[in-house]
Amino acid sequence: MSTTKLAKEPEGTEPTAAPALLELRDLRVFYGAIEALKGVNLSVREGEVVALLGANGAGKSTTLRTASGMLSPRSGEVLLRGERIDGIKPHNLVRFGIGHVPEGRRVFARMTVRENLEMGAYRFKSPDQDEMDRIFGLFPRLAERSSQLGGTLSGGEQQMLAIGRALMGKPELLLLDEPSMGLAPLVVQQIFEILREINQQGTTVLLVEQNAAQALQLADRGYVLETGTVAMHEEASALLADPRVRAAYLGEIAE
Amino acid sequence: MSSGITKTASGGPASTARLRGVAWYQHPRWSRLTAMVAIAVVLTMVTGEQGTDRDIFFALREDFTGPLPWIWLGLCLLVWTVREFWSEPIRKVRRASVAKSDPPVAWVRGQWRGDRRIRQLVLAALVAVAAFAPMGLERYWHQVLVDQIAIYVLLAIGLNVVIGWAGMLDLGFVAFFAIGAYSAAFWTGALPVDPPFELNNFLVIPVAVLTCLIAGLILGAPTLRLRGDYLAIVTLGFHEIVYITAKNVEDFTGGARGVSGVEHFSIDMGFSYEWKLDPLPYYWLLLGFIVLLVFLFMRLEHSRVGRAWTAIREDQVAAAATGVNTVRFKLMAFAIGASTSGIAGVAYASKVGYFNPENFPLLASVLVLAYVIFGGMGSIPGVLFGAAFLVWLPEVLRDYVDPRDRYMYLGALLVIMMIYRPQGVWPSKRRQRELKMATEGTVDGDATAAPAGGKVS
Amino acid sequence: MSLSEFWDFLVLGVVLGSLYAVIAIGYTLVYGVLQLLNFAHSEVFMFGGYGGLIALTAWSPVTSPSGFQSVAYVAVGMCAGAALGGIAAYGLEKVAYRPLRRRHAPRLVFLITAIGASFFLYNLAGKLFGRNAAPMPTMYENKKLFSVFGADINITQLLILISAVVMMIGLDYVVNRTKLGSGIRAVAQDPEVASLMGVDIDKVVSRTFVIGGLLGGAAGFLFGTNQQVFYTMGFLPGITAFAAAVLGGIGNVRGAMVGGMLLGIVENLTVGFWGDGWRYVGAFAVLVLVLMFRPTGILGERVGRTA
Amino acid sequence: GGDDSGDGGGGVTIGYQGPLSGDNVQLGVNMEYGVKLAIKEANASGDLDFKIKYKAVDDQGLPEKATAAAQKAIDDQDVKAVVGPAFSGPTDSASPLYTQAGMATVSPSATRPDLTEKGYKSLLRAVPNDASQGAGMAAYFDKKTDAKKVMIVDDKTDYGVGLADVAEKELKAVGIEVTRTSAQQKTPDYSATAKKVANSKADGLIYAGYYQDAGPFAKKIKEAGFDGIMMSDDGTKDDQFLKLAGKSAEGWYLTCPCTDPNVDAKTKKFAADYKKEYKEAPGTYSAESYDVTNMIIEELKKAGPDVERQALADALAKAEYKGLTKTFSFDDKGNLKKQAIFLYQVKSGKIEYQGSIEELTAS
Amino acid sequence: MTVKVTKDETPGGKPESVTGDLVLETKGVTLRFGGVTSLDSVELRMLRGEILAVIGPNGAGKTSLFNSLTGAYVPQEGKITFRSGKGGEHSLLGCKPHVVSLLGVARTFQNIRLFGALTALENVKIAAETRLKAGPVSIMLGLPRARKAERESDLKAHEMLSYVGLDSKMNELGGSLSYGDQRRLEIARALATDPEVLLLDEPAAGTNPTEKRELEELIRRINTERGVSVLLIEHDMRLVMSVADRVMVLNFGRKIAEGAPEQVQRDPAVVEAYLGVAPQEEPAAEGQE
Ligand SMILES: Nc1ncnc2c1ncn2[C@@H]1O[C@H](COP(=O)(O)OP(=O)(O)OP(=O)(O)O)[C@@H](O)[C@H]1O
Ligand SMILES: Nc1ncnc2c1ncn2[C@@H]1O[C@H](COP(=O)(O)OP(=O)(O)OP(=O)(O)O)[C@@H](O)[C@H]1O
Ligand SMILES: [Mg+2]
Ligand SMILES: [Mg+2]
Repeated sequence: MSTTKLAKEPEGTEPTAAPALLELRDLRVFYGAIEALKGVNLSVREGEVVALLGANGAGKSTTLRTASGMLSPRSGEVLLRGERIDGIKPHNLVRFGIGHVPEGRRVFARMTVRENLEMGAYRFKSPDQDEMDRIFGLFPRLAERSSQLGGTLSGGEQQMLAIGRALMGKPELLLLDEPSMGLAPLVVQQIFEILREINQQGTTVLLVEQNAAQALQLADRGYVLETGTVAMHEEASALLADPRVRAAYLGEIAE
Repeated sequence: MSSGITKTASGGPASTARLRGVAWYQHPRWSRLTAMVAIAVVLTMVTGEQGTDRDIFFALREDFTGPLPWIWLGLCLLVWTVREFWSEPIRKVRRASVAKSDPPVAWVRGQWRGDRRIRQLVLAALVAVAAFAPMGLERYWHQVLVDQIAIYVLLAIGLNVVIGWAGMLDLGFVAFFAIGAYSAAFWTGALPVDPPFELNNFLVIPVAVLTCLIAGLILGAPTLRLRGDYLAIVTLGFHEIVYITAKNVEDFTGGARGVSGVEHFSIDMGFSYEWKLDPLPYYWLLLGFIVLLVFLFMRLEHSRVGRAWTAIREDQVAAAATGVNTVRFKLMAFAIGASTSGIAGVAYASKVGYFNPENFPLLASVLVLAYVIFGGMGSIPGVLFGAAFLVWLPEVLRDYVDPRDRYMYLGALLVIMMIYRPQGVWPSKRRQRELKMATEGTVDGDATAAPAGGKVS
Repeated sequence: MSLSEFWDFLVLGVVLGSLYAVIAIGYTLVYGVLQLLNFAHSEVFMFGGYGGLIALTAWSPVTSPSGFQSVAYVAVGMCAGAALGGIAAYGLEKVAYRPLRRRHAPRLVFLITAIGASFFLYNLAGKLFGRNAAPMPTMYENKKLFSVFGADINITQLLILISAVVMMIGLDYVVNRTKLGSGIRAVAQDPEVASLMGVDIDKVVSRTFVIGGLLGGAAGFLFGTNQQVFYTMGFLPGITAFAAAVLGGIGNVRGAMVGGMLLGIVENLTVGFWGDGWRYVGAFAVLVLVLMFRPTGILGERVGRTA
Repeated sequence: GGDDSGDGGGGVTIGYQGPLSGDNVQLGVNMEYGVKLAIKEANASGDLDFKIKYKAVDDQGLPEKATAAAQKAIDDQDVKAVVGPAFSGPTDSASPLYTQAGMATVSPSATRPDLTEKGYKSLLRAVPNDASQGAGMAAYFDKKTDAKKVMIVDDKTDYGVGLADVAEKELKAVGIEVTRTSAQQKTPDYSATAKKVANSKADGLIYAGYYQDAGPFAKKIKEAGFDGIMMSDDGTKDDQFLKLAGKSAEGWYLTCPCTDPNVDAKTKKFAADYKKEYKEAPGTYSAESYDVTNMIIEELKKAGPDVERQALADALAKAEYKGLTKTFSFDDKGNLKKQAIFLYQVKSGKIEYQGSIEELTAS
Repeated sequence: MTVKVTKDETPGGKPESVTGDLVLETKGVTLRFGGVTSLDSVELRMLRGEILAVIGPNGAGKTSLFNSLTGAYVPQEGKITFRSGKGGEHSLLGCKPHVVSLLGVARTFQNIRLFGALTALENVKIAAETRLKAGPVSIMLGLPRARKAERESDLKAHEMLSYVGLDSKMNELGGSLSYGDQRRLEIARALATDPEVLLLDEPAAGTNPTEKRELEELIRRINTERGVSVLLIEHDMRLVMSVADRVMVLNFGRKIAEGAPEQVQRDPAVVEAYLGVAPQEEPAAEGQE
């Protein structure tokens, strides 16, 4: 593990013992004039599952998009193992082991399932067949449909495909944006099980979810975003027990 | 870099720095310098000698052995130096002046928005200026105003309905112009075939509008289901078919030799007046048409029809599900555009008296499209300006550059303009919003306005 | 029209069609990745013609070349044409389209830029190389080689056919079998996600343009060899090839090949039956008819889900 | 052009209207150089007591641009007469304006027959119209060849179609079978049309159009194996044709209402001067434009610099001027009184003068 | 073509039959895409005034069913009958989408489809004026008819916006609204066409619990106050259980169960295909009021 630090470490940051796998420092991100993130601090340690909760428009997706290089922060830093990676284009960033499953699945509609998976391994010379078999093992439904076009899959299948595709790039850090959105309860359970399995096999996961209950059951730690800032940050179990969280994100009536 | 398992953020600091683009040689300044050199080379060719086919290397040799490339290189480097090293003071000065001039602009805008009567008054004044200002010009400009500017402005107003409002990419718009002109010729008895009865040119207008409407429906009905780009090619095909038919069916259209002797406009009701060779009366007539059409169309824009068009443009499926009869509204736009074009055709034929199929080349359709988008799709003032300006420009350029090169400058202007102001000179509010949303990536936009490719830069 | 004449025109149609197909690929590739009607592709084609002309003029071929010389001339001309076409396409993307892509401009704006670029380029070519047509220097004596069903085939025709087929096979391989090909297809479908997979969008787009430019340039050289080179030579073949791309299903590379071939044949049969005056009427009537029954072209893309 | 200098000051200006941009610019430039050369020589000769200026107005060869172009010439009070308009379409749309302004336009190249039937008082046509040329072509086929069947190919321009129509009528009148087809200008491939001609078993071919298309067409005709008599018109009679068609040009007959400035002994000097001035050989209509300009200068000399436009126009209509190419004098419609058509043939890579058709067919 | 259906006709072979005032009925609707059969003889019987939920695994054909009902897809086989409260029986099979909307069946989309560059008000106005008759000519001439139509649609649109609680945001652009607001705007737009039946495709997807509660309330109000029958696709079981009168379950394009929410929830076939586990915790007791 390369823990080399950049020569120019910005002043004012306290030295961290073992740098987190991913660290966001004081991140401010804009869409035009809209400030979507107003100074977000967040860290993900090796091997963890971290859940990121928040209302619509809180900036969860923006956080992930910044981490995977799709957006550049106006100020603040993104650090991967202590090295600054903000400003690196996403296609270069995948080499560093970041996989991003974007919001809304976004599979390649006119490619077959197999081609979609191969695209996930684009950064390698040729796709790793063992990895593909492992993914087909995780998602038997995809194996059945390996030559069907991505666009004709159902929502759940597309979600599986999107996750599988990201895994083909052998990421160390998997960013997932609302993987349970629009999925049948059964599939949601399956997906969370698969996520647990992936994590156990050594992939670190940063998970954005509306489905807070399940996300927190899976996660080690959780962050709650509110209008672009981190409002809470605790162990997952603590968040699960927090009355405010229960009211706002688990749908319990507070009274 | 592409080893199986990436346990290391490969490469270390140097490589991340390079990828982040912060190394000194990655400063955009250097690519701008290359661009400047390239621009100097292009400018040398643009302003250099006229080539000759007798010696294909003649122009290149002359251009690059003379002083021209050095002059341009010097100028470009100067611009680059100023931009890279002195831009801050300049920007400061500009910002100061902008800040100073803001309140009156805001005041004017407030007045404009606030009071309807002021708006009407200003518009009336503008029309008056448009009507009387040309009297001070040479007759040459009168001719240009009538035969080219006014006609193309009419065409642009019509195409704006089709593309700016309904969002349909129509590359065959000038076909309707041709149909209008041939209608005028037919009903005034200038074609080889005789009409059942001859009509006064003013009466030809409704007939031509009807003809264009029918032609528009015939073309539109089977094809409007097609998506944007498919529609473009079909309309282009329609144009070719009309154009070639006009050329080939000699017994009816006179073929390539064209039509001559179309009568001029005339009024014969109690008093009589005939528009003759003098261009000014034609100008007033056409100005009348333009003002009338603009007035009518402006009402459409913010009505139910205009909204339905916007809806179709943005999301056809959703529009249909909301109860908008998409085919009907598209046909309506198509027909309105076609009729406007037809009116222009009648006016044109009556003014020049002689025309042939070469007056309606595909290029004309493309040009009108460029005028509309240059001015600002969907915005009437923009379209008026775009057409007038771009038709006028080659005419003045004639006096300053080799006339053979005029369209080269026009092309360059279009490219530069679109890069720096993609929304057009005077965009419509709705279109501007769409553009803004597309830029920020919140809206997918529609068949014709969707962002093209790469959302990531 | 007798059967033998039918064969005559069919063979001519196949030759012309194969050229259209090669140009149409340029349109379709660019459309595929950017959803952009690259109007200026016809100028890329024109520059291909001039590329060949310039190279061969500079080399000033001897009047009656030997067989070996002929082959060398053709090879040099073709490479020069392709190279200039590729350069033109690359420059076009870089100057006219990339800035707009950065701004996510709507597609119509791209169209107008393309039109403007097209105006600029062909007028610039006219200015640099003169506005008269120029013949391609003689590279070989255009002899009749053999005949099929009574239709004669000469060297130029064979050259066109073979080069077109080779280019198409090569391209099909690149698009469907190579990594660049999957990059192109991924960018075509969802550029943002493609970049998350590690595809460098700019590079892919650039290369797509260059590939289209190489093919278009080579086709320009072949066109020039068949007839002559002039600064507006791109316009009509450009329009037809564009129609061919749409006919086959725009964005679909094999569709472009089918469409080009079909239009070439239809055009020539139209000329055979009714005369050249109706050439494009035949072609466009077929286009309109096909689109009415198959709104996304012959091999058109699959329509996505509506809701 | 950079020589536009219509800046008032009571001078005398001769205008020129023709295509100086657009697709047909080469023909326009041929004429412009002829006009400019004549003016330049007149000014240099010293037998004028005033200077003549030159003003070019560009109509791109398009009717819709012609009105504005004409107006530009008319607006300039110094312009006394205009050489042009070059093409028939623009002539048709501009002539009403010139007629109204009383300004003479002497066209060295507008050949459409019906132009002079419309009562444009201003228009003098210094070139035989297509009717004469078509008739000349027919006469040659009739008298000098034993062709039974002739195929006529036009280029779908008003010029080509007009000429082809006349030729067809005249050929039929002398009992020769005629088939017609057309090949659009700039068509991407002439092979099919050429094949059609070859398959037609005709033993004569007339191509009515311009050299830019005649060049490749000639190539394709040869490739298709056509071996009849091939003939084209004044639009083709240009060195460019030889260049474009290469060896395939060999044997083509070309008719033209013009004498060849490069060949005719009288005009050798003109050709040399022209070449010296403009670095290229005089092209189609260069000599005619030169002649017409000189004719105008001649009348100006007689009438003096203060002559009214109308007066000059009247004088020109009645004038008789012996130029390099022919003697110019007009009938009351503005047509040339004597309309001679000359025949040329491409022989060993040169356009060789054969003589006037009238003389050739008389024998 | 219209289908004559006698009310007491029971669909052959079905375990239960719904009788009553049917507003929407399909018989043997089958929709195929190439080799994929997304709907396989689907029988839907919807009573006037009820809230019927359609659930099922992803790809079961729920959205396809909506698309078939609203004319976006044309099924290869089957009959779709809509009985308007104003009288009249219409076959919706192969009907154009806008005709379906005019007949009184409105819908929302699984992926929000608003007119992003139009304001919220304009979005709704478009729907409100589809029944109005002012043509382009009367608009261009500014005839009273056109002005009246404009006023009417304005009124209607305001009403709808305040009904869904968006009146304060009526001048904001559709595309700039928050996700939950966009969902509500889509509903307002659908309501403005004066539907008798409203089809909602996963209206709660991607919304948070608070918004879900508001949505639940809105659906109930639409159903009771406006008397609109609601057909609802939703994966959020809590919402379905609390709001639906009846539930229909699709799997692989076939109906596998239908009935009251509690009953369906315990159906082993449904548990196996869709829910994964039978409900342990008590669901919100009664779906109605
Ligand atoms: N492309 C964009 N252009 C402009 N504003 C945007 C864009 N994307 C997001 N925003 C704004 O940025 C803020 C944060 O958005 P983001 O998508 O990160 O939220 P989110 O927490 O992921 O919400 P959701 O649960 O709806 O996915 C919101 O206010 C949103 O309106
Ligand atoms: N246009 C189409 N072309 C091909 N197949 C289609 C099309 N539309 C739907 N399908 C197929 O029909 C089946 C049903 O899809 P549908 O969208 O109706 O599912 P759904 O029940 O709405 O799923 P979800 O809950 O994920 O939205 C799927 O297998 C899908 O792939
Ligand atoms: Mg999000
Ligand atoms: Mg669905």
